Amino acid sequence: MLLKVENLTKRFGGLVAVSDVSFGIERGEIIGIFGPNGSGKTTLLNLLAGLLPPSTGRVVWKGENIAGARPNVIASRGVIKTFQNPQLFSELSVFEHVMIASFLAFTRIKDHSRLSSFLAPGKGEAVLRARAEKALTLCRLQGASEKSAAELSYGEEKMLGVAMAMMCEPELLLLDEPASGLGNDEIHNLENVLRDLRAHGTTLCIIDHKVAFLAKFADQAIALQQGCKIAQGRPNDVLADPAVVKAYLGRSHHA
Amino acid sequence: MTQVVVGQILNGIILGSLYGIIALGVTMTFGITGIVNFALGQFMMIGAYATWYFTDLAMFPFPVAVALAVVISAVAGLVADQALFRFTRNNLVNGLLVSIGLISVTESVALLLFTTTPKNMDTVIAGSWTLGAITLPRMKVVAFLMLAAVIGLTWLGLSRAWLGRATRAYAQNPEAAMLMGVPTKLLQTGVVVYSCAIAGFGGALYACLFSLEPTLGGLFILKGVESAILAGVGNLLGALAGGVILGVTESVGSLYLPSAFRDAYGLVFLVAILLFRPAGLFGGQK
Amino acid sequence: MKALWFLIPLYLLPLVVKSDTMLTVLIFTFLLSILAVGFNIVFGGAGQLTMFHAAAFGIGSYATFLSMLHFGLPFWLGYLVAVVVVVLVSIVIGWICFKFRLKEFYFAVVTMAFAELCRLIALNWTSVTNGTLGMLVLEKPTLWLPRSGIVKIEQTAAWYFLTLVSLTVVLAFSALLMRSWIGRNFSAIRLNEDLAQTLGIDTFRYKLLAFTISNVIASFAGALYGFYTGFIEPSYLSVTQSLDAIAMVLLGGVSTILGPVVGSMVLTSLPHLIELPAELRVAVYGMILILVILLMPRGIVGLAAGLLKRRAHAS
Amino acid sequence: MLELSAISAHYGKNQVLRSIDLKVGAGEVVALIGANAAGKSTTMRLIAGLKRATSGSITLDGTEIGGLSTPKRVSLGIALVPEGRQVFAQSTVLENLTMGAYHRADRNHIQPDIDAMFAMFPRLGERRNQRAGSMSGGEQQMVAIARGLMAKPKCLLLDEPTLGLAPVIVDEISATVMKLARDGMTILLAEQNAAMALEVASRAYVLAAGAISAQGTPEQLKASPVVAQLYFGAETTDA
Amino acid sequence: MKSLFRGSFAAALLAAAVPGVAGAQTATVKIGQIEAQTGPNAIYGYMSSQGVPIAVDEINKAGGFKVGDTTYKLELMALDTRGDPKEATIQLKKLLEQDKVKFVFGPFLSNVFVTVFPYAKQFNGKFLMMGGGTRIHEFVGQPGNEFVIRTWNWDAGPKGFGEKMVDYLVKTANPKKVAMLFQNDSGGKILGDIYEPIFKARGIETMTEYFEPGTKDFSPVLAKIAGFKPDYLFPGYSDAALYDIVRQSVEGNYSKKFFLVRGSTGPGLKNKDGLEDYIVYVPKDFEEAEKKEPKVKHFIDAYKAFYKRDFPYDQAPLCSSSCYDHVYMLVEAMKKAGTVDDVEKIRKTLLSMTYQGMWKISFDERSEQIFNFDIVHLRKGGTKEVVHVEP
Repeated sequence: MLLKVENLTKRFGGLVAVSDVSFGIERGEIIGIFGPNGSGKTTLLNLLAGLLPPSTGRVVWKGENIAGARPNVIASRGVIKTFQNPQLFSELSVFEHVMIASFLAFTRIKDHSRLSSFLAPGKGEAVLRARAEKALTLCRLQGASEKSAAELSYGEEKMLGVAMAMMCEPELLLLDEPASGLGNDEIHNLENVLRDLRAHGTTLCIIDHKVAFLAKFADQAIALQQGCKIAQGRPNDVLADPAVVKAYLGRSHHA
Repeated sequence: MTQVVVGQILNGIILGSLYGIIALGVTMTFGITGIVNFALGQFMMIGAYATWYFTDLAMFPFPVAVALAVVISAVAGLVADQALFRFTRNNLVNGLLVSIGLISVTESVALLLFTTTPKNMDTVIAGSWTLGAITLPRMKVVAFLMLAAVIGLTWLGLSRAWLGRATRAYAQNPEAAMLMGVPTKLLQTGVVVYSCAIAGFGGALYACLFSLEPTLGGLFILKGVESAILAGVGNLLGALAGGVILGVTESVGSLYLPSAFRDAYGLVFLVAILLFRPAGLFGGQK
Repeated sequence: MKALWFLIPLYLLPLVVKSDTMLTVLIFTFLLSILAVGFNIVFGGAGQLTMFHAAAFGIGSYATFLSMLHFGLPFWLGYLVAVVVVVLVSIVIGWICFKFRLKEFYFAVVTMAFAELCRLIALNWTSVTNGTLGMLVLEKPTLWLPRSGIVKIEQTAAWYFLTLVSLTVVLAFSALLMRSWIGRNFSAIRLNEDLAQTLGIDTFRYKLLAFTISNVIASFAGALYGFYTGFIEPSYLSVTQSLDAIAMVLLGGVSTILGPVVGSMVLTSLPHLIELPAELRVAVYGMILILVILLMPRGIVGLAAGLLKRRAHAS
Repeated sequence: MLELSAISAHYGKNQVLRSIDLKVGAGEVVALIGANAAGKSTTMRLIAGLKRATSGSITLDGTEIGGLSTPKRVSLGIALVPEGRQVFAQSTVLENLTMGAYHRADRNHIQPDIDAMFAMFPRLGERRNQRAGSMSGGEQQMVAIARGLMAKPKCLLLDEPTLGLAPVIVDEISATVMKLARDGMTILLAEQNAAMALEVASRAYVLAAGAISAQGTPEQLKASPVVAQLYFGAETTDA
Repeated sequence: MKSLFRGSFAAALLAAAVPGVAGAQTATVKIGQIEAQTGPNAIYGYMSSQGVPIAVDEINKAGGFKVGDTTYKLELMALDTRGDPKEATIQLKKLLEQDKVKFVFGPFLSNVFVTVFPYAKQFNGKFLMMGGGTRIHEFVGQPGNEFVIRTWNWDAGPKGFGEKMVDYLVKTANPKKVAMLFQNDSGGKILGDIYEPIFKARGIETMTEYFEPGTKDFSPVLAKIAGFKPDYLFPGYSDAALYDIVRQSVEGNYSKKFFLVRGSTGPGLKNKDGLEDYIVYVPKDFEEAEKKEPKVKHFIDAYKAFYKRDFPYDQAPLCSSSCYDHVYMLVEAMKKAGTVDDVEKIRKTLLSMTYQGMWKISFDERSEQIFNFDIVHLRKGGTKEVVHVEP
């Protein structure tokens, strides 16, 4: 088991945003977490990424509890999170944005001292640039590489967020609503990108409220409601779960 | 010695109310427009010079002069808001730099009009009250009462009256306030103008207490910002309390320690408060 | 690095301009540019609005001179002592500010408070700093040059080249830094601290680094400034000095390599090129500031870069 | 009463609404259903004046209001209960309600109206002096609705009133909406929760990717595959 | 706008590049002035820069002055340092190198003087600097520093006005304890260093406190001083602070007897009903002198006409008036020396002569000015007694 979440709970004052959630992720798997807005999805992801400390519970990454560790520590172990609404610099190009995310890749370049890269970028820089190109290609952004971030469509902006995360060579990529606000073409594109990522060997954990989108390629789905896990299993099974139907369509569907 | 200390505590409270009136303007402007109006001290300067001009040169009765001074500062505030601050809403750094530009311009105008020679207004209320070894100049006490009244009335107004409700609502949730029909642009302008007007009022009372120089605003804005932060930005009565705490710290501090370090006492206190209560002394938890 | 070509005409200028006054104006422009470059690294780079750089500037000049005075060190070794002092001070203050997660306005105010405390210490620790009377600096920096051996920097021309070379070095350093992994980490922090953390960046450490580097550069400007003017006084550490540098950076273009230099040119050199009565000069300074902030939100260099890009796109 | 014709809107370069036509007649409850980011909130914000349309017109009782500021529209009778409730968290329930009547000139009638609200939402009456921010989500939603009603609107806009609420509370909210409808209030309701929306509405529009993909009575829509597709189906087309 | 910044920088550059053009004008003597006309420390500098243009204007309107066969007019270049040593350095360079000015008035600020000193020293013998700054005292009269003379008489020493003032105080009031309260800047520190020994030598106990520049509320430090129970309070030194100190001291019942060596009668007159004793050094009691001395009356009229505003009697008009005198004094020295460009000769003439303008001005062996002054002694209710002192 790559990641194991055990009885994770997060309280904000009196509000329980995530309540006693447990699940596991296997290497190479795509896991989809869905639920209506306000069901605690984003909080859960932030707990995994270390942006919030959990109130109780454990997050076990490769056998080691990382709950409460600082986000950069968690990131350096290989768990990277994207943001729902990427903030970008209008004055920097797409390529430069990806290079901003190159730190972890940089630290992993062996036989290359940090000081020498400071004075003469040379080899290490070339490795990073190649990697950035690869991340952009993976995210279907190779053509926009020299564009300024201000010229991107919303879908491209979100893909750039994914490219920046991919630059960190994650073992587990946490995607926060990658499909929200995208048009149909963009969603198609995203689906293809996600398939590529899986082929690339990255384990994915995606949160979304669009069940259909997740159902297409997730190996495992988890439904959240009011911070609680209400169903888990194969996507189609979860979708048929009466509790899920109720959470989504109200009291009853086709009633 | 106790009486000396008590005397200085009282003096600090009085002085602190002057810091407080600027702090009130700083707090309100920051809450509603997202800028720190560093030029508020200049409006205090405008109010002070206007009061001096109307009483000593134009020979108007003092209350008329104060009213005119407040009007002039308010009008100046309106001009500054429409010409400058309107464009820097919610941009801290640009607001800061535009204020600095405005400081240079107003200081320059004051120099042209009044020169660097200090002005000293004719005494409005002479004499002192004595209580044992404690002597308090009457004008200082009156100034304190008036400033505290303005701050108190502002607080009351903001918690009770119609406009105040809008201000409070806006500070909590700008968009929801707009949905209630609060004319937000007007409100932002109104707050900038009001803060300039009360700074002008502070200036009018300042003119009754101290001598005037074109650079007087610079000192008070720093103290005002310190007081506002000390109390917790957004807290109106806290602005007065913050000013008073700063005033007392300085007054009592320079009694026991070298008075040349006077400004440091408040600063050390401020840093300590910010580190241990980042929301300020009276700020809620955020 | 391309930005450095901009400096070449300045190296040739003394061939044409013999005016000592003009060169002096430029020496001050260069010195204040260095200070602004330092500020640009922490603000334009890592997005932290510090108000401490003037204090670092002052500490740089005091510490360099005092270590020369008391330990008999030459200028450059004396400056090394100053670097140690500034690094220690920066780490302590930065540690406090960043540990307590002070941001934006609060960070600005607390660093300003620390800067004021430093100024008050310089002002009142009379036995060491000579307090308000300031310190006369009659020593000059020396340099070893090929052929000429050890040279004392005394004449205007010598100072011109020393300060210009210093500015070039600092600019080159800042350009290298900004495109290195450190600069990229700074950018990530400026973009979004949470994002930076999830990209594996220890934001606390890199903010501290940005703050320290910026202060060390500011102290370099201060050391040179003190020795050029020959007089060090507590007003070096004043808030006004900090604000001036901030104005330069925003005027020239924040987060650009050349912005601080252009801003310093406008605010330091320009007033000497325009004929104005005393009272109006202050007003004009204010007007320039207001107009640039309102009309060119990305500063002069930012605007120029934008125009160039647009033209390139159009063609 | 309220009519949107050929409304388009952009965020930056992204078009979020594509020529929307929408009508709400007096006394009608109209639902606008669609998935997240389909453009529901944008439509609501456009009507309230929080966002400007790129093209098209919005009329209220025949007068064009597309160019007016939000406060102006509020005084003309449009009240939006925004997504995420947006109550004044530091203020009490009572203050929130009073704030709702901010634009009203008839100050004497405010107190009776507040009493009426407390009669309608007894739970709010019990907690009139509690800070709104300290209440549960459902209670906050009620505060927001009551606050919107305090404006005495001609047309009440409800943006996702059931968002993130427990099913029991959702029932309560829909009961409230139905009661308002019975009392003759004109309501435009934007909802993700299609079942709830279709239960209370007399007419509904389905919004997908910024365009109206279907419209009709609840019965018609329940039968149509479009709604089910929205959440479960494969494609969201512009059909 | 009387402060003229003639010839833009660009024009000066051109002039420097094309030799001969700059030196082409005849029959003009350039005088420069570097003072803080604006900024927080501008009080003295501002007033100085007011006095000089009046004299220059008068001399030029009268057709200039004659040395030998040539008639010269004056050209004034008054630059505003804002109290910033950096600006002052640039401006002095501009004056000396580009405009080839040989006579510079100013500065009044010590930090400015100290900064420009090493540079100015390079021009020793080539120009004359006439400044009032306190710290000029440390440098004046030393070999190599002949370029500078100090336009203010020194406090200490047998001819120093400080000694004379304290003698007057001892004679009239015989105090046992004097408290000094000075601004925490170089001027204030130097005052403390000068006066402590002067009082000590007369058996008077002293206490010295400093306040931050810009202080407005003095009551804490006054309360602290009151604990020392001084007979007299000796506050310094600019009017901005004096008005506040005197008023707050009287109102707060801390000390009602004042002794001042810098400042004006203004603060005393303003509080005349509350104070008991107010002894102040003023260069001249203008209200009285206007009636008796035609030169003073002429100056006051000229001031009003030139600036179209009232003459500030109750302020410290010293700088404007003395700088007015200095222009005439310099012209007289040029006439006597028979040259306008032999700086050394003019300097020697200046130091050896006694100029009789509004003041009787001479110089001591250290090139420091000695002039007559008045002691104004105010008592409760505003009765005024003026003692003329001639060192």
